[in-house]
Parts: sequence; C-alpha cells; structure tokens
Amino acid sequence: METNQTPQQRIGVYVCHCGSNIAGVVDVEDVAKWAAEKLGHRGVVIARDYKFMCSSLGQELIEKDIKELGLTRVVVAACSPHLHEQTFRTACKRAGLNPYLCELVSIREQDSWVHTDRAAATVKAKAIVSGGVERVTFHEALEPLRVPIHPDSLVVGGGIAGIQAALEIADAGYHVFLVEREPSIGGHMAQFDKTFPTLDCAACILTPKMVSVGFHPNITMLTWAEVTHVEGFVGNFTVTVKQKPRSVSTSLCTGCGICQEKCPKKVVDEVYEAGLGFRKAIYTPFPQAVPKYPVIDRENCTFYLKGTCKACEKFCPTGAIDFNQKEEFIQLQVGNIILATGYDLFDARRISEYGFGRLANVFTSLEFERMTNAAGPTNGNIVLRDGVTVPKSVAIVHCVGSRNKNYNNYCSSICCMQSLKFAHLVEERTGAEVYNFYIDMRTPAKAYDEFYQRLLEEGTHFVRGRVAEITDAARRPGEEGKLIIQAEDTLIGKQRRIPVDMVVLSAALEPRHDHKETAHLFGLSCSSDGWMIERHPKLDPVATMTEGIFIAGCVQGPKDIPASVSQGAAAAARVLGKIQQKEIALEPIRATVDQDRCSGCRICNNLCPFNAIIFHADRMVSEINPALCQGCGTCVAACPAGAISGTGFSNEQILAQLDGLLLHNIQQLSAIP
Amino acid sequence: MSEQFEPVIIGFTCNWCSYRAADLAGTSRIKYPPNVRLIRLMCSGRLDPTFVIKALAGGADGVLITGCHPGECHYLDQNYKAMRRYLLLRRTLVQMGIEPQRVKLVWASAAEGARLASEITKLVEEIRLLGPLNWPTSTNGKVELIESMEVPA
Amino acid sequence: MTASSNGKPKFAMYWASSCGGCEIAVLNIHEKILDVDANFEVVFWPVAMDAKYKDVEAMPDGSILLTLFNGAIRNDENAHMAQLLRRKSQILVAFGSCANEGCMPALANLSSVQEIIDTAYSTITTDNPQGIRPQPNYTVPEGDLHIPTLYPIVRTLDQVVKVDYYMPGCPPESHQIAAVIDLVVKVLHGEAQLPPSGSVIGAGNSTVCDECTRQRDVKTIKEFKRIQHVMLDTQVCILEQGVLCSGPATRSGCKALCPAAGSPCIGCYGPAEGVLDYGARLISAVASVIDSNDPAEIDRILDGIPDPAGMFYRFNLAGSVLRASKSAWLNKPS
Amino acid sequence: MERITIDPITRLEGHGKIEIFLDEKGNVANTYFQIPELRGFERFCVGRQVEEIPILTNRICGVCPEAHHMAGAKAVDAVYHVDPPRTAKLLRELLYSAFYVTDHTTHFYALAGPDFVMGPDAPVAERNILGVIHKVGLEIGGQVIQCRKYGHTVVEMIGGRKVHPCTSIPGGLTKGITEDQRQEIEKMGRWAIEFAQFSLKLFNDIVLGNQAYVDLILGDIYTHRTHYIGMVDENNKTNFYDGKISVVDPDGKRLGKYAPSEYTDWIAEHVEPWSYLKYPYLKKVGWKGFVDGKDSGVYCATPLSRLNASDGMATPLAQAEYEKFFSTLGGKPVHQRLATHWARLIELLYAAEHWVELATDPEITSDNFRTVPTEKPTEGVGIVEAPRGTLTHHYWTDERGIATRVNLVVGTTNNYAPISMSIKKAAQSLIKEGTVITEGLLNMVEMAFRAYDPCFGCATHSLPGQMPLQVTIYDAQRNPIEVLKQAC
Repeated sequence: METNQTPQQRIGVYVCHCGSNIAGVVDVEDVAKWAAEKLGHRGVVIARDYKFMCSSLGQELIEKDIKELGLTRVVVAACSPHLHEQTFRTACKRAGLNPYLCELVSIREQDSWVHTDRAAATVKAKAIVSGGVERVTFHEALEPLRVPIHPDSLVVGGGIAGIQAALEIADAGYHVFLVEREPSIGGHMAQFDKTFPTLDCAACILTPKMVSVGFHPNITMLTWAEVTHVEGFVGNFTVTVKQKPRSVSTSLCTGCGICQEKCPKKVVDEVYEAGLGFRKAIYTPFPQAVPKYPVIDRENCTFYLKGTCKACEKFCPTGAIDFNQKEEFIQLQVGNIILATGYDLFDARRISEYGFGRLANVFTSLEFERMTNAAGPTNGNIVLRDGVTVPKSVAIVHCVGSRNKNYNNYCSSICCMQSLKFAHLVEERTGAEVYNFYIDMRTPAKAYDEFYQRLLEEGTHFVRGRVAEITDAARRPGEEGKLIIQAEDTLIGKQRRIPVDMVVLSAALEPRHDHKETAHLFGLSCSSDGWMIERHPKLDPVATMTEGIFIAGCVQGPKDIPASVSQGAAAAARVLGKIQQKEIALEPIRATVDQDRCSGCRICNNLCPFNAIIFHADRMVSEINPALCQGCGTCVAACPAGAISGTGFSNEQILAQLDGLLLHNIQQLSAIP
Repeated sequence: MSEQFEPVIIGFTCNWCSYRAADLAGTSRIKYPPNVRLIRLMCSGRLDPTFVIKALAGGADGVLITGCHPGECHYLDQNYKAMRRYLLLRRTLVQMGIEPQRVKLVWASAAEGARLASEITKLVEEIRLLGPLNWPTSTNGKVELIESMEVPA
Repeated sequence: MTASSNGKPKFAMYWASSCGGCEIAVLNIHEKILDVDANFEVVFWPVAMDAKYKDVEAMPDGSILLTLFNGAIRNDENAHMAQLLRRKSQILVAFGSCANEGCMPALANLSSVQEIIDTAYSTITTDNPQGIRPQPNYTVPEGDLHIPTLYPIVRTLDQVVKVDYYMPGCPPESHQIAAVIDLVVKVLHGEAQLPPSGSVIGAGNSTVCDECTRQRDVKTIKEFKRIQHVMLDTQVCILEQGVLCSGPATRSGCKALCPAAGSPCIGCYGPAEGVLDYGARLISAVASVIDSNDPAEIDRILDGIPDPAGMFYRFNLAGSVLRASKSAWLNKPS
Repeated sequence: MERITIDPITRLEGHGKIEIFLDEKGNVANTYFQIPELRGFERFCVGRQVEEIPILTNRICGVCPEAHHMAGAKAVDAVYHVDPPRTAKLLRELLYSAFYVTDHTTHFYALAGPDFVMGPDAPVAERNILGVIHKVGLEIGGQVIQCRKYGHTVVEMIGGRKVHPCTSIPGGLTKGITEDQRQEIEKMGRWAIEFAQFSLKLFNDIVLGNQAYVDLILGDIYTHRTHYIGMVDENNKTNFYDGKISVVDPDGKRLGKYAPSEYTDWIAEHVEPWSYLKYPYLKKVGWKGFVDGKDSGVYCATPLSRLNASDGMATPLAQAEYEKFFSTLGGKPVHQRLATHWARLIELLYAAEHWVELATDPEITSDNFRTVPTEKPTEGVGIVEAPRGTLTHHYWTDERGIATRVNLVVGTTNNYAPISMSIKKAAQSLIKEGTVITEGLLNMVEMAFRAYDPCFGCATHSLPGQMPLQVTIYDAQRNPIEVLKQAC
C-alpha cells in the first residue's frame, strides 16, 4: 500500500481559525493537536492553529518554522486555494522553500461553512488535513513556466464597453484589434437618444469616441467581421477572424453615400431601427457610422438576387463597388483578449398576453428609443403605429422578461431607469398621461433616485404590480379603441383596468443568442442564465477562469452605460498590466510522456483539444508540447501504459491524498472521535 | 450523534467548475451533510477509474464524480471522456457486486453551489439506505476473513 | 551465498495452483536447461526430479538461493508451501501469471466458492442424487481422509508472502526465461548485478504495442466487435478495427505473439510498470477513445462489451485492487 | 488398523495422494486415490464471451492446452452453428498431430522410458531421462529435444504460441500458413516419421526382445477387464481430432458409437465425498463401484483404449504396427495396462504420418481459413482425443454469445476409476499378511500409474506421469517405520 513507502518529509501543519469562520464550527485546536499526535509517523513535525493564518503574523509563523525546524513541506488548512494559495506559496518562498511544496486545503468553504455538527465537521477537517499531509509528501519542487506576452490585444465587440477598452489600451501605446460583427461600431448605445439620468444625447457623447477609434493609429478596426477560431494560451493567442465581404472597397470608398441614395432596394431595418424604419440594400447602419464605408446586404441586393441592377456601381464616383469580394480569414497574434459582446434584447413576443406584434400600439423599449431619436424613423415624434396620432395616454411596463421565473429570474438592472426616462420623454414631448407599472423601483446609482423623485413631481402615475394582460377587448365604457392594462395594484390591493393609447414594454437584457458558441470558442463558462462567469464575483469581476481572456460590459451581466464603460476601462487596465510584465508565469501543471515506456499505442493522440500531443512516426512514440499543454490531465488518466505523468496532480499525489482522506494512514481508526 | 450509519464518500471535483461550486456553496453557507470529502483535479478528464476503485477498496462507501456541464468543459470537451469512462467503469463494478448507485456522476458549473450541495445530500441519503460497503481490503473491512474461512460443508 | 556440498548454489522450482504450462515453458528453453544443471544444484523441482519435501523442510532457512514459484494460492496447501519456500529461499520469484496476478483461473474470484463447488458437482453429466460435496475431512470405514480446504478467493503469491522478483507471462516466454537464467549465471560469476528487489524481470518496460508490427493511427471507436464477426485486416491495429485488444495496457516482452497471429492480445504479461490496477487502466484507455458524447449512444456502444470484468481483468483479477467480487469475498452466492 | 500413505512429494503438496488401509491381518482393506484440487472452470467460464473459452480452458492444463483449445474450438463452432472451411480443419488437425508427436515422445522417453531402458531394478538415481541418455547414447537425448522443438514449432506456426495457442475462433482460425512454412512443416514431419519408427524399433529391441519385460507386461497385476472408448473416423479408424466415439466392452464387442452431441446419453460422472475429482462411467452400464467386467460402467480412455475401440489406423505404417500389436498380445481387446506404452508409440507413428499427409494437402496453404458465423449462438459440444483420454467440452450461451452453462469431461478424468483400481490391485498383490515388499510396491504402483500417463493438470494441475512417490508405512500407532522414495 502506497502509504508505507512514501519518502519521509518534515511537514508543518497550520490550522486557521479564520476568526470564527472556521473555529466557530471546527475544533481547530483539536485538529492541530490530532495532526501532531496521529500524523507524526507520517512526517508531521509541527502542527499549529492560529487566528488568521493569512495575516502577516500568521505567514511569519510559517516562515519561522521553515527556517528553524527545517520543514520540507507545508500544509495549511484554511480557506479555498482559489483565495489564498498564492499567499502561502509566497510565504514559503520567502522562507526559502519552493512554493509548490505547500498545500492549502479548504476546511472553510468545504467544511465549517457548510456543516453545523461540530463533531462531524471536526472529524472531516482531520480527514482533510490528513489528505493534505499525504498529498504534500509527493509534491515536487517546481518552477513556474515563463512565457512572453504578445503586446497586441484583441477586443471583441464594438459597443461602448469594447470601445472604451480599445481606446484605453491604444492610448497607452499598444496595438489593439477591434472586431465587430455589424458594419459599424457603436453597439446598442448608438441607437439611443437620451441617456439617463442626465438626459444628455447619446450620440453626442458616443460619436467622438467612435471617431477616435476610427482614426487611432494603434487600433485596427475589423467591422463586418467575426472571430471563428481561438488557439493558444495567455500571452500567445492565435485568433482567426472571418472578414465578411462588404462588396465595397474600403481603399476606394469615400463614404459619400451616393450609392445609398441610388440603391432602389428598400429593406426593413430590423437591427438598427428595430424594424420601425427602412434602409437600403447597400447601407451604413446610421449616418455617424464608423467606419464610414457601407456594406451590401447580399440577401436583399437585387443584383445578388436577380443578377441585374448594379445601380450603386453605376453611380459610385470612385468605382469602389466590388461585387466579387470574397470572405477572407485573417489570422491575428495577440497576447490578451477582451470579450465585450454585449446583450440581446428580450423578444417581447414571448409574453403573448402583452400583445406585442399582435396589438399595433404595443412598442418595445428599443422601438421607443428609435422613435424618440431625432434622427430616427419618426424624427423624434412620439406617435402611434399610424405614424401621425399622438398618444393621450401611455403605459410603460417594467420588468418585461425580467424577474419572472418563466423567462429570466434576474433583474435587468437598467429597465427602471430606462422606463423613468421614457416616462419623462413622453411627458415632455406629448403631455400625455403616463402610467408606469413596476414591481420594485430600483434606482441605486448616483443621481438615479433624484431622477425618480423628479418624475414623481412631474405627475407620472406609478402602479406597483405586475401587468397580467394587455388587451384591446373593451369591457367598460371608455375602453373602446384603447389598449387596456389589466394589473393588480399591490399597494391598494385592487385589480385595475387602465385604458391607454400606447404601451411601451421595458424588455429585459438577455445573453447573446449565441453565447454558448462564444463561450466554447473562447474556452469560458457561462452561468445558468448565460452570462459569462467572472473569476471572482467581487474581487475579480473582469477576469475569467481562462488566463489572458477578460470580459467587459453586458457580456458579464446586465448593466448600464457607466458600469459598462468602467468595466471596459478595468479590463483594459488588467491587459495593460499583463503587457507591462512582458512575460507571465504559468502554473507548471503539465503532462509529460516517458519516451522509454511509451509504446506508441496512440490512445492519447486525439484526446488533447489543444493538439499538444505529437506522434513521432519514426520512433513510434508520442510526445507532449509543454507550451500547448494546459494540464487537464486527460491523457495522464488515459495512458494504458502509465507512461504519461502530470506534474501537480500525479497519480502518487492523488492516491496518497485518497489514502489520507480515508485515514488509512492512521493505525487505529478508533482514534477518530 | 445518532446511531445511524454515516457513509464516507469521496468526491472528485474539477478545479474550474465543481470545486468552485463547492466554494460557492461555502460562501453562500448552503448546508449539506459532512459525509463527503473532496479531491481537487484539474478536470474531470483527469479522473482515472483507478481512483474510484481505490476509494471503494480503501473504505469509501460511495464515490461522487463531478465535472463541468457537457459543452462547458474548461478544456473544451474532456468531461465527455470522464463520462465515457464512468459508464464503462460502472458496468464493471456491477459485476464486482458493487451497487451502481454507489458511484455517481454529476455535472455542476461554478455557479451551481446549491445544486452540488443538493446532489451531495441526495447521494448521502441513497448510500445510507444501501448501508456500508466495508470492502474487505479496507481498514474497516475484514480482510482477515479470507485466511480463516473454511468451505462450508 | 549458500553453496551445497558440490559447491553449487541450490535451485528450486515449484507449482501451486497452476496448469503446468510454466514448467513446459522452462523445458522449452531446451539446451539452456543444461546451464541450470551446470550452475545450480537442483534441490526441489517436482517436474524434473524426485522432490523430497521432507528434505526441503529439513534444510536450513535461506539455504535455497533461487526459487521459481508458479501457480496461485487457491487452498491451504498452496499457502503452506508458499510460506515454507519463502522461509527456505533467499530469492523467491513469482513465476508466471498465476503467481503474479492470478491468471485466468482467478476469474473464479467473480463467484463464491459455494457456487464453484455446487456447479462442479451438479453438471449435466454428474450423477449425484444426494448432492454430495467433497469434504476437507471425511471418515471412511477404514479411517479419516483429508483433502485441502479451498480459500474463498484465489490469491497471488505476494498476497501471502514477500516476493523478491516478478516474472510475468502465461507462460513466461522461453527466450525471456533463458535471458533471466543468463543474468543469474552472470551474477553468480560476479559479472552482473541483480536488479533492485521487487522488480519485474524477464519482461520489457513498455507495453505490447511497442513490439506489435501492426500499423497504428489515432483511435476513435464507434462500435466494439467480437472477433468471430470481423475479418481482421492483418496489417492494421486490432483495437482500431473495433476488437478489444489488451496490448496497449499489457507489459511488453512476449514479442506481441498473439496480435502477430491475428488474434488480440489477451494481457498475460500483466500491467505495465507502476500501474496499480490493470483493468482500470484498460477501462480508462478504451473508454476514452469511444467516438461519442451522447450517453445513450455510448451505452449502446458499450453493449458491445458484454463482459467487461472478464475482458479487462482476464488475467489480473486476483492482483487487482478489488481482488474479487463481493460474493466471492463473503462466499455468498450472488 | 495400519495405514500406508503414498503421497506424491508430500501430503501437503497434494497433486494426488494414495491412502492404503490394511486390515487386522495386514492385508489391504482398501485404497483411496484422492485428487485434492478444484479450480472451478465450469463455474467461471460462465458469464464469459463464449469465444474466450477455448483460450480460457487452455489454462486447465499447460501440458495439453492444444487439446483443450481444439475441443473448445469445435464446441464454439457448434455453438455458432458454423462449419469452418476445410483448410481451417486441416490446419487445426495438423497442429494437433504435431502436438501428439511431441507429447507422446516426451512421455515415452522422459517418463516410461526409464522403466524399460534402465530396467525396473536399476538404481533410483539413474532411472530418469539422463540415465536413458547415458545408456542409449547422447544422440537420443538430442533427438528427443529435437522432436519437442519440432512439435512446438508447428504449434506456434499455426497456434500463434508454443504454449496456450490462441488462433482458433468460432468458424476457423485467425491465420493460415505460407508455402515456406508448409515446406518446413513437411520436412519436420518426415523427420518425425523416422523418429517414430526408430522409437518403435527401440521398444522392440529393448522390451519385446526381453522376455522378463514381456512377462511383466502380460502379468496379471496390470490387467483390468474394463470397457474402452476412443474416437474413430467414418471407417472406424483411430482419429484424434474428429469423428464419433466408439465404445467397446471387455470382450471387444462394440456397444455403439456416439456423436459429440450425444455424449450425455453415454457418459455420467460419479462423485465421492473424499476427492475433488469425479469418476466418469458408462451411463448405459451404470456405476457399480471400482470393479472390472461387463457389468461395471468403468471404462478406460488411453492409447490402449483407442486401439481397442478402433478397427485400425488410417495410415499404412501405423496400421502395420497395429496388426503386429494385437497379434503379439493375443488379439483384441488387450487388457494389460503396460501395453499402453506400445500403443502410445503406434499412435506416435500415426500422428507423424498424418502430420505429413496434412502438410502435403494442396489446400493447407489456402487463405480460406475462416467462415464468419451468421446464426444466433445457442449450445454446442466439442470432442477431441486428448493424449490422455477423450476430452469433451460443452457450452451453452444466451443470444449474445455469453456462456450461461459449461460442462467439461476431461482427458485423465476418464481413467480416474481404472487408475484407482490398478493401484488397489498393485497394493493387494504386494501386501500380504502384513509383509510389504516395499521396494516392489513402490515401483509397481508407480508403473501401474504411469501406464495411464495421468495428467492431473487436466483435473487438477500436476504433470503427466510426474508422480514421484514417497511411501510411508505406518505401524498401528501411526509411527512411520520406513520411508522409501522413488524418482521418475
């Protein structure tokens, strides 16, 4: 049995109270005492408990013992390695012990915080410590792998978050590739008219940023383009980008716009105008588009459909139209990636009782944004579908698709403020009666609640309750030809029917429809809602589990413009930090093949998703490229000859930990209470 | 403590999802029975059936194997390899007279602390019903019995 | 080093629960057998000479230099002889699959002894109306008769006594036996060193694929086939053709005889260096290359392996981590 | 009561143990020959993929794995209702003939030889293969080794390995042989014929030329009037690989022939509580205990039995020897057990001749050595003649081809009862009124034994005829008064 042949080490065990976080449930003194007594024959020479091991005093305790007792291994029983592994490794390093000879085992997240029975929790803590002691015996002194960081970066998504991130990095003097799926950058913000709570014009604050992106010497914009493949690892990503054919030569086009005037084909603009307005088959989404070059929408272009027309080509003064453009694949070398792919708007049709798509005068928030936009389809006039009638009463429904277990449990966090903004604009531009139907009013950020107060004064009606139904079936006098809002007013505890001319649905923000593909493409994981998971919800909101890939803006969760901008900047700062380091130290967790013992059976050959395993047909052996290996250990587990070993998680380490956890190393089990 | 049988369960977790789910369960103070002891692997793809067999032979009454949800593996699709091994291993264990319910595969993302906790609770209950495994090679089993046993006349 | 009267060190070979194939394999080294005769005094070798058990017992402990022990431990007599020869020998070698890992007869560890006995004495040809079962102790009119007691499970030699060296194979290939004899003779003449105690001798340090000449590609298996249902390509890896082959997990040293003969490796040379559980290794490897991510489909594919325990632990069950099925351990019919 | 224990090697080693009980007068009251081992193949073959069983059952016996592999192969053919191509059958039988040559040679020279070549009274130390070599000349030793080599070479060429062949599967073989191999095999076969003839001549000169030996052979001690069984082809000529089992009574009258599928109508097995090995007997006649004669179901299955049960040999040279055999020993059937050694040499010659016949068959190198089974597996019986007796394998499977039931009636087992009887007879003839002719006893019992070439590897696991005996004679107080030993 392995445990009998383990090399003897001088091991120190340090049990943390974490204030009362651990000590409150686990008898830490007993655990330490037990380790000293029962694990002495396994090499434990000292076992201490201390209030806060992670405090500088706690760390000094370890360093002192290493020096004075000549410890060769250290086990710390405290919180999750994901929190403090580095802390204690560094402490060991300071004391001259290789940091990888330290093992941090969790008796907080996995014990004291999840159990209540003191006795049982203490036994479990002992088992966990014992597992750590057996495991650490087989740890090897390792050196982190150092890899150079490529100074260029990739930002995916040209919304406000992506723009901010790109500018920050570019201004710092490093090159950025900005990839955007649509013909222009700008994202959702470009569709808005006013922004809450300041009500300043979205375009006015966004366009300058877009322009500076367009002209920035350190930014290469790839619009009408998509990332199709990501390879490599932090510092050394190889990214393949598909450049969809614009059918317009960007080198010749001056963006004069004649082609768009002359194009005979009108197309309903589902994206930018939210279906309210039209664009041409050759188009730029909006006048301030960056870049200025239009694209030809080949699904709708007469030439591509019928083979004739070519009006644009005829009238283009610079001969920039190129019907034969093919899609291209561009390879980028980057060191870091920022993902800022934003959100999709909840499709209000899914809540049929709200009648969107069925009842003409039910509008979505985005439609309303366009309507209120001076450059929008109605030149900023708030009117019914007929395009002329000004509503005398308007209902604004909050939480459409949010905070609803049938659709999305989460709060989309912007709808309240957006709805208040809508209410104000209706009030201001039509003087109509405005009813806001809300569940809870959420106005937490700076100057938000003041805005709410202002609305209250403006006389907007606030009804607290979820809208049950929106119908045009009149039941009472005065309801004819109106949209009736059926809702319970939870403040007065009454069902109410309120007839209005127009309804605006504040639709939820949802993860991009293709978020799963995106996650897989970049090797990230999503929460069950579909938002990308950050490395730590509080302490590391823009980093991900994957080194070198960061997230900013709504891809991480619903948020408003200021939050998106600060995340863009934060992600950029993280990237700049990495670039500054020039090289990065990677966990030396890698698999290696013992060339003598490898039989060349090739079982492992297609198990590696990173193509790190190479087969040498000449010598009939397989080999692992440490630069590509990510250390998952799948090949280690699969190798039938046991010829592949993995540092950090070797069979010896895991089997030893197993024996320890099962307290095989303790002679008489009766020793356990 | 009560007289009821308290199984010992070894859980194998993925560094990127289920181990973090366990952390999350902790930070959210979600309670579950203390019968499970976790081992951290970099990925469920690292799971060598030897570990499971060794755990059972070494005195564990059950084994929990956890990994990222299909399609969400941090290493793209290594969790599928874990699933394949699990399905074949389970068939073999049945022949060895080990109830299949003793070895369970559960997917849990880093966000699913609550789910992991409830899966652990469920497994503990299931195994409590099955009773101890006490494999004879384990310290709590009776390995001596084979020296002494006579063929019944 | 103990020398006998004629100055030659003493040699012994013994079989416990085995088939005799190991002895045949030794006889098959042909002329080499004379080297043994020239360099050793053979004091105990049932197959080749009159074996004086009482003399063995009379020998001083450790007076036999080298004992090759084949056969598994099935009953109390086997265990007794293992202990006796351990005492008398300086170097005890577990010789052949049975002594090393139990071999195929250890598949008996999937059933209880009771089932084994009941089956043997109630077969279709057995005329046994009173359901007689052989008894370890039985009294006939003339006196008492004894036969050995079967243990509930088959055990390997090193599960009973300490073993110095392991020589795998069913049986060990003669060229390997010859090589080991050469080595020992060299050691006797001070021209070579013995490997560290506990090592495997007379085998390679890779696996069978290393010696297999079939072409190999990356492996993706959509269906497991039974050998009788496929016409195997003679040039291509057998496992890649969907037929289970133990080659990838089995220690090299046999020159891949079976695959060369068109049939899959059955694993008689046992696990590779440092492998704790042979079957688990093979399960891990084979399952990993199944070409599906859909549990239902994987299960369908696995139906192509109707007897995983029998296929993956064909030779290694007694030497595996679990060693026997629960019903065998507890001698309770499953 | 006095008790004599004859225990191969030791009571504790246990590869067959003889207990002799004397009555108050000091005459033999009874003898018990016990087999102390059971490995349970009939149980643990169940649950296996049926195509595995011919490989699994190899491990019953490392001395005659070829026999088990062949019986198993024929059984799985039957289970899958598939008829292998002619080439497959030829190759299997070729492998089997070569094996027979090796096995019979080994037995005659290494085991039986010493008794005759050196003479029963030669000193223990010389009565072994080395003694034979010294007496008859080194080249004989060389030739015996050569013969073993040749045999195993053929086994490896066709069976894939020297010990425990692995190439037989349902419907045929996994490989064929090349023309080069065929030529080599033929060459070795022709050598084997000469060697077999030489061996017969040696037997002729040394044994038949020596009246003392002839008397010994014809002596009553070694005579049992039992039934005999053996496989014969459609012309009732002895065959080892395929055919029906011919059953003759002590008068040589053929009671009938049964096909493999019919074996359960003919063979049953008796159980004693003091031995792990069962006692097969002729069902139709019935179990009457350890006795001779027409009314006792006890039968014998050895080279002698096969000659008694057949009408002759299928090859010319062997046929000639067959005729000489019976004319010399006074017609069929021959009941003297020691004649088995001669019969074995005649089989050796037949095997060698057949080896060459097969090796020169034009179809032997064809690559049509497999038929892929198409029918659902059910149940099947395979029978071959192992050197030490008729070997029967019987498997049942479910529709997936997983064995659900297995029955094995194994070579030596057939002779368990007659061996026990021979032992008793030898003991009785040598122990009278308490006076024990110890030297003789040991020797005679051993020779009685050796005639059957018992392979308890097949039943338990010790080697054919490898029965170095130790006799301990106890007085009434069970104190050993004399210990005698005998080498092979």
